[in-house]
Amino acid sequence: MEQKNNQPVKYDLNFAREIYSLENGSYIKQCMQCGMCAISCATREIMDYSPRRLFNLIKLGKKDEVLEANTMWQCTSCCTCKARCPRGIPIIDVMHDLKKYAIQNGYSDDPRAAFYKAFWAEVASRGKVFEGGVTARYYLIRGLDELKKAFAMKDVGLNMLRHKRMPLLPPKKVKGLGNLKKIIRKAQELERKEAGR
Amino acid sequence: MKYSFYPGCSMEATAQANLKSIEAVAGALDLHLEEIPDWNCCGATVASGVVGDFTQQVMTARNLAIAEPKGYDVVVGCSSCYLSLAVTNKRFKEDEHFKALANEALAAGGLKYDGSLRVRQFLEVVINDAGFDRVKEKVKRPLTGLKVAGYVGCQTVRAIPYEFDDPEYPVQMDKLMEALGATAVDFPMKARCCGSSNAIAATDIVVDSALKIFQSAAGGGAQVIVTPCPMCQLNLDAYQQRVNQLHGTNFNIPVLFFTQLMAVAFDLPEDARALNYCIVSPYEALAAYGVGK
Amino acid sequence: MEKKIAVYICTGCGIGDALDIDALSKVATGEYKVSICKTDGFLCGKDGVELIKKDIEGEGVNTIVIAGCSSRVNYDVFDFGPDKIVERTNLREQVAWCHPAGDEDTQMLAEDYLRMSLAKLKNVNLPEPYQVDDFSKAILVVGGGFTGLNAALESARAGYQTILVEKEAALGGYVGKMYKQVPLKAPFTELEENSIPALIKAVEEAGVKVYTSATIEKTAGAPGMFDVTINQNGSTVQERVGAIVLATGARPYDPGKLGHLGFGQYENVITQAMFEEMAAAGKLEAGKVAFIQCAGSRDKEHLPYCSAACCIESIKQALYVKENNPEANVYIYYKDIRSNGQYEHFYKKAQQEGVIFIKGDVTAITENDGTLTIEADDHTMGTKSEADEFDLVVLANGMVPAAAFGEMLDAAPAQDEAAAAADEPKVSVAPIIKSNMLNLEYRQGPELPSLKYGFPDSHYICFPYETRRTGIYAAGVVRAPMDMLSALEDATGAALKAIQCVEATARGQALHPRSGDMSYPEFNMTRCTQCKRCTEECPFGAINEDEKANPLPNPTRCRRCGTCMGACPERIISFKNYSVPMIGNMVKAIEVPEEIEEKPRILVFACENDAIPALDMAGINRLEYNPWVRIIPVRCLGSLNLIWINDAMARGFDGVLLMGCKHGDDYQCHFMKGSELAEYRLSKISETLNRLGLESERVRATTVNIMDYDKIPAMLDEFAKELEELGPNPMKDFQ
Amino acid sequence: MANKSILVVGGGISGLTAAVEAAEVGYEVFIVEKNPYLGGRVTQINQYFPKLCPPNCGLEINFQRIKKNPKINFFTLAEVESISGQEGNFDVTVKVNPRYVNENCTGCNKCAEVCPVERSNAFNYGLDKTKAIYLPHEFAFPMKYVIDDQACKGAECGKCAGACEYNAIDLGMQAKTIKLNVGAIVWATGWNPYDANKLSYYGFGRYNNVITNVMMERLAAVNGPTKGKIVRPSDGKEIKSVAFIQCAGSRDENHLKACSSVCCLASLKQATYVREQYPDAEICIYYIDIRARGKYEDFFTKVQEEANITLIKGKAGEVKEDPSTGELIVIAEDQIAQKVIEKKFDLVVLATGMAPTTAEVKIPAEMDYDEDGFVVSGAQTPGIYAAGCVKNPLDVASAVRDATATALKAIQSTVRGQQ
Repeated sequence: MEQKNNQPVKYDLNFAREIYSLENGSYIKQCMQCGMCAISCATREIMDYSPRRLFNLIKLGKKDEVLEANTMWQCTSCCTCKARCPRGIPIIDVMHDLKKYAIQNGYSDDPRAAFYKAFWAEVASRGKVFEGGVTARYYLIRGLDELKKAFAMKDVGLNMLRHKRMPLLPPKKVKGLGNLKKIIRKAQELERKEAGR
Repeated sequence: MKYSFYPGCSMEATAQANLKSIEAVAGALDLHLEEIPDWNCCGATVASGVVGDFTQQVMTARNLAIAEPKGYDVVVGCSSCYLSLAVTNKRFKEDEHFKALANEALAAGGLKYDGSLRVRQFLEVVINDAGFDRVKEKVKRPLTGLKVAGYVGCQTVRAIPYEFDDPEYPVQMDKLMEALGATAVDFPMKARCCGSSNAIAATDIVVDSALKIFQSAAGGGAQVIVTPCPMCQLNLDAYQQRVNQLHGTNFNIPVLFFTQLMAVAFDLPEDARALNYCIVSPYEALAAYGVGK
Repeated sequence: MEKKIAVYICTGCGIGDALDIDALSKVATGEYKVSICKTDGFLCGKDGVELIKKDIEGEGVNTIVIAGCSSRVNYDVFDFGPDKIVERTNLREQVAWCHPAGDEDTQMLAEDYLRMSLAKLKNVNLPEPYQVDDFSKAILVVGGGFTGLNAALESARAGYQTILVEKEAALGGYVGKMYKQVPLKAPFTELEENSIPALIKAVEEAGVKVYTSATIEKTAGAPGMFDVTINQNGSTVQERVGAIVLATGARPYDPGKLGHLGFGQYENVITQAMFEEMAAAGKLEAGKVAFIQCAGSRDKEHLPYCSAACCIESIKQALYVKENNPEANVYIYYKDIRSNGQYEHFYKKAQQEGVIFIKGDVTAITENDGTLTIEADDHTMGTKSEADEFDLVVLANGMVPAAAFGEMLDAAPAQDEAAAAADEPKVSVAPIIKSNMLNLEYRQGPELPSLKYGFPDSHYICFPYETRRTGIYAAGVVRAPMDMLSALEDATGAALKAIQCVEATARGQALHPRSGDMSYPEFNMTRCTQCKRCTEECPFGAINEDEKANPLPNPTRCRRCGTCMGACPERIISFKNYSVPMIGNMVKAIEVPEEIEEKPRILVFACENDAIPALDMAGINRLEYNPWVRIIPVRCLGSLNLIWINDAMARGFDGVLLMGCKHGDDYQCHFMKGSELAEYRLSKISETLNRLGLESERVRATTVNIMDYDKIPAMLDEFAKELEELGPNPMKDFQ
Repeated sequence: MANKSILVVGGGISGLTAAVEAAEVGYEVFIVEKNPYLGGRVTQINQYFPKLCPPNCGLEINFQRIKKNPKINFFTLAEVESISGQEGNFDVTVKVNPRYVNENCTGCNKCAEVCPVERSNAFNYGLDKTKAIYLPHEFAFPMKYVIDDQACKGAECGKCAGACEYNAIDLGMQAKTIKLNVGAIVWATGWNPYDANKLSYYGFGRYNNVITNVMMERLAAVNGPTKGKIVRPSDGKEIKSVAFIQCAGSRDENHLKACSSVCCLASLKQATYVREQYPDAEICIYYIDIRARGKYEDFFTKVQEEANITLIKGKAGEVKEDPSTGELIVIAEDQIAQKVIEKKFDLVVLATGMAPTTAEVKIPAEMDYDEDGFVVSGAQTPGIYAAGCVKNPLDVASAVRDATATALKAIQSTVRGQQ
C-alpha cells in the first residue's frame, strides 16, 4: 500500500465494523493472512489488491482504497478462493457484498458496476435474462464512449449472430412475474431488517 | 428415473445447443427430465452483487419451491445456475434461521420451500445415475482416436467442493469421454476460470483466460474441447477468433457441450447434436465419426 | 556360585559355512577346558533350546555360552532364568555376515571372540539387588501451583502417600490468581473456570499431606530414602520420601527490563499477570486494549526462547475484554501466532469475536492525554502503522523458571583450573543454580543441574523425564516453557516416573536407561586414595564424600553406567557382572600374532547403546569390514578404564579405537558425559604413550550413532591404513 | 477380582512408552500393533528435531527395555476387534493377522533372495520396492520376515518355503483371535500423514518431484530408498533448490482444522538435511506462522543462521510443473514484499500434517472425537485413555510425556478397579 509522506497509517475500526456487518462480512474477521486467495484468483494479475490485502485494508479502515479498488469487480465467482480458503471464508460471497456496498455508496465507476446494474434491471423486469437486453442497458448506463470500444468487438457479436447464438427477441417473461416481484421486494425488506439487527 | 429440470436463461438464447443435446442424451439414457414450470432466472453470480445474497437466494428458491411438490431431484444443465441452486438448497438444509426468513419472503408469492430436494448437475446424473456402463452400451460410433480436452470449468466442481469430483483437478468428465471411446488429454487448465460474465464489460479478462486455456488444451494435443458450462462454451467459442487476432495465434479447436459429443457418439440426429450452433466449426475434427455438414 | 560352563555353537545362518567349527570348538574344549561344547544347526529352534535345557538339568550347567547370533535377537529364546548366566558370542552379525567365509582371518576372529567370552565369564557373577529395610514409597511434590497440585493429585489417586510443599500461604500459584483459564479440552474455544479451587479440594480429599508457607531446608539421602527437612513458618519437620516431583513453576519475566515498551513509564502499560488480577477483580472496563506479544521472549536481549504459553494466554485475555464488552476494540501485535495444535480453534474464535491481529513489530509506545498510542511496522501491509486511544496495553512478558534464580555454582572448579593450567580439554559441566528449592545434600550441588536458560529439563527427545538426579523429576514450567495443557500432562507423567522410581528402587533395580539392572558398583575402600575422580565424574551425583574425601556411594541414585569404575585410577570399583578385570581379561584373551605374520590387531571398545547395534546393522546389511578388529562392548565409554589401553598396548595391539556416542551440545550419550569423559581421559595419556615410543595416534576416539553403520567399514579401514603407515606396535616384540 | 494388567493399542513411540513405563512400575502390559514390527511412524523418521539424532537410537533402548522385562507382551500384525466390560475388567478380542512366517525365522534373508515377486515398499512410502517376503526394515523388532499376501503368489510359487532351512515359512497360516482380560486400555494408534492427493493445487501425485515431508524423511535416511541421498524422484538428479510448503492441509477448514504442531520444526529440520548434502542449494520455506514454541525457538534461530534458508511469509498457493525439465514453479504471495512471486524448484516438499488414525477407524467403544477425528480427552468410557497423536498433534517428546502420563491414568484405573 502506498504510504503518504511516510506517515504511519492509522488504524480505524469504524469502517471495518461496517463491512463486518454485511451479509457475509463477519467471515472476514477470520482471515489469518495466509495469502492463499491471492494465488487462487483467476484474475489476480490485474487485481489492485488480493482479497487478503483487501481484508487487511478493511481492518486498517481504508474506506476509499477498499471501495475504489477493482478487486471485487475482477472477481469472476469462479469459486477457487472459496473452495481453498483455509479459514472457510466464502470470499466470492464477500465480494458480492462489497460490490453491492460499493454501488450503494456511489462507488460505481467500474464498468462492471454498470453491467451488474443492467443485469439486475433485466432480471427484475422479466424474471429472466436476455443478453440483448442486458447489453443494451449496459451501454445505456456507460454511455457512447463504451459503445465505441465495443465496436472493436463487433466481429464477435456478428459471429454469434451468424450461429444463432444471439437471438434478437427476448424470451417470454416469467408468468408469475408479479409474485416474483413481491417475493423480491419482501426479501429485500427482510434483508434490510436483518442488517439493522 | 424422473427429474425436475431447470434449464436456465442461457438455454433459451446463447446455449440452445446445450438444451437440445441434453434433452436428446437424457432421452437416450432413459433419464426423464420435466422442466420446472414457469422457472425464473437464478440471478447467476451477478444479482448478489446488486441486491445481496439473500435476495438472490430467495429468488432462486422460488424455482425449488415450485419443484418441491413433485419430489424429484432437480437437475441443472448450467454451472452458474447450479451454483445458485445448490448453494441456496444447502442453506435451506443447514441454516434454520435463513430458511425461516427465506420462507417468509417466499410466502409473499404464496410459496414455501422445505429444503427436501437434491440439486444435481446433469453431468453428475449421467455419470452416477446412468453410469459409464449404460453410456458405453449406447455408443454407436466410438470416438476412437479423438483427443478431447475436458474443460470442466470452475463452478461445476467448486460450487460444493468434493461433492462428486476433485474441485481443482476433476477426472469424472474425462472418464465419461473415455467411455465414449475418446482419449482425454492432459489438461492442467481444465478447472480454471474462463473469465465468466466479463465478456461484456471486461473482455480483456476473457481473452486472456481463453488464451491460457487454449494453450493448455493444445499442449495436450486436443482436437476438441468439451464443457458442461454454457458460459465457458460461449467464451471459448465466441472469443477464439478474437484471441487469434490479438495474440497472433491460430487456434482452431471446436468447443462443444459434452452432451453434443455424446450425441455424436450415440449417433443421434443432427438436431440433437446441434453442431450448427458452433462458431468454431467442429465438422473437420469430427469428420471421422459420421458428422457432416 | 560354582560355575558350570557349557558352550553351544550354532552353525545356522551361514556360520557353519563361514567357519571351521571343529577348530572353534577346540578353543573351548582345549584352551579353556570346557567340558561341554556342542554344535547345532538351528540352536534357536526347539531342538537346539532343548539340547541346552537338558544339559542344565542333567549336567548342572549354569553358565551358558551361546556362540551364534547377536544378543539383540533371540533374547527370549536363550533366557534360562535369573539364576543362569548367559553369554552371547556374536558369530553371526559380527563375524559370518561381515567377513568372508572360509577365510583364515575370519576363523581367527571367531576364535578370539569365543576366547573373549570365556575369559570374560571368570569375572561375571549374578548380581544381588541392593535393598534396605526402610525404603519409603511416599512421593514429595515441591510446589503447589497448577502442576504441583495435579502431580500430587495423580500420585495420590494411584494409591501413593503424597506430600505437597508450597512456599506461599495459599495453594494455587500463578494459575490460582487467574480470572479464567484457557480451554484444556475440545472444542478448544471456550474459556474455562479457574480449576484451582476444585483441584485444592480434590487434593485434600485424596489425602495429600499439605505443607503451606513451607520450604525445603534440606534434602538428604537417595531414592527410596530421601530425608527431607521441611521448614514451615520457622519450625522444621522431617519427612522420609521415596521420590520427588519438582514443580516450582516460573516467574513472569521482569517487566522492569521492558522500558522500551513503556512499562514503568506509563501506568496503563501492564503485564499479563497484572491483567489477570484486574480481570479477577472485575476491572475489565477498558474499551480499547492492545496486547503485545513476545515482550521479552524471542529477543536476544532478553529471553532468547519463546515462552510457549503467551499467545494463547493473550488470546484468552483478549476474550475477557470481548466477553465483558463485545464492542471493545482489542488488538494483538504478534511475530507469529503460536496457537499450536487444537489451539488453532481458539485463535479463530478470538478472530470471530473481533479481536484484531497485527503481525508487526511495535516500535514505540507513547502517551497522550492519558491514552496510549502504539506505533508499529505492520508486516503484512508493508507499512508503518499507528493506533491510538488505548486505555490499556498488556505486555505478554513471558516466563523465567523458578530454578533460574540464585547464585550460579561452578560444579568442578578444581578440575577446571587444572585443565586450564595444563591447556588440556576439559569436560563441560552443567551449571547448578542455588535456587533454594531442594537444597540437596549432594556433593555435586544443591539443586538439579540446568540444561539451558536455567530450565532443569531433560536433554532427550525419547526420554523427556530423564533426570541427572535419580528420583527427582521436574515438571511444568520450571522444566520448560509450556502451556497449561502440557503442564497438566507433564505433572501426571512426572508423578508416574516418581512412582516408578520408588517401585524399582524397592525391587533393587536400576532406572532408565539400564532399567531392571540389579548390579551396582561396589567400592573396595581399603585401596581408595581419595582422589575424588568418582565423586566428581558421576553424571548423576550418586556419590557423596565424607570430610576426608572418601567416596560415599548411594546405590539407589546410581544408574549403573560405570563412569566411576572408568574414572578410578586404583580400580577399586566393580559391579558383580562388569568390572575392570573382566574387560582386562577379555583384552588379554585375544591372540595377537607376531609382527612377522603381518596380521595387525585393532581393539575396539564400543558403546553397547549405539555403536554395538550399528555394528550389528553392518552385519545385517552384509557390509564387509576390516578383519583385524576385535570388538569389546562396554556399558558406556564413561566406564572405560585407562588400564585397558595400557593392557592392549602392552599386548601388542597396533591400535585402539573407542566408539562412543556424540557429545557436545547435542550429545547422544545415554549417560550424559560418557564419551566425552573417555576422550578427556585419552587426552591425559597421550603424552605417556609418546614417551614410551608409542604414537598417541594409535589410540583414538570416534563417535558412531546407530545409523552410521554404512560408515563403519570405511572408518575401520581408514584407521587400519593409518596404523599400517605407523608400522607395527613396537611392544609386540616384548611379548 | 479386577484385573491389574493394561492393554496398549498401538506400538509406536506413544504406545511403547506407555507400555514400558507402566511395566517398569510393575504392571503386566499387552501391546497390540497392526504393523509387523514395533516402533510406528518414528521408525521412518531420519532424525529428530532439534538434536538431529536418529530415532532408532531411542527405539533401541526401548526395545532393550522390552526384551529385559517379562511383564511386557506384544502382538504384531494385530488389531483390536471388540471391547466389552468396564474399568478394571475389560474383555478384549484381538485379531492377529497371519505373518506367514513363524517363530523359527532367524532373519537370514535366504527367502527374500529367492522370492520372484516385488511389492511397493510402504515403509518407504512407495519410493522403492521389496520382495513379497521381506524384513520391514533392518532395525525391525521383532527381527522376523513377513509376507505381503497381496503380492505373494502363495503355495503355487513356494520358492521361499523351499529356500528356508528352518521351516519358518507357513503359507497356509490363518488369522487367529486372542481374548485378553485387562483392567485398563491405552489407545495410542497415532496418526497418518494427511493425504496429499486431496491438495490437488500442489500437484502431488501428478508431479513426481512434489513429495511429502514423510517421504523426505525416507529420502534422507541412510536406510531409505536412495541410501540417504536427497535427489529428485523423477530422474534421480541432484537438487539445486527445494521449497517447503507449510500447512499443506493443516490449519485448513477444508482439510485438517487443527495445526499439526510439528511441521514447522520438521521442515526446518529437513532444511538441514538438504544443506548438509547441498551447500549451495536454495532452500525456501513458505509459511503462515513459524511455530517453534518454547526452546525450539533456538533451533529456529540456529537453522535460520546456519542453513541459510529463505523464509517466505505467504502460504504457497499453487505448484505447476515445467514438463520439459521436471522443474516445479511455486506461486505464492510474498506478504512482506507485497507481491506475488513465482519461483522454480527441483523439489517441492509438502509439510503435510497429522490426521489421527481415529479419523478413519474409531475405537470400538463409546468415545468422543473432535472435528478432525482426534479423541477428546476425558473419560467417555472410564478406563480407556487415548495417548499421543491420536489425541493431539504432538512432537515426539510431547507424545512421550503424554504417554507417560497416560500410563499413570491406566494404573489408576486398575487401582480403582480393585476397590
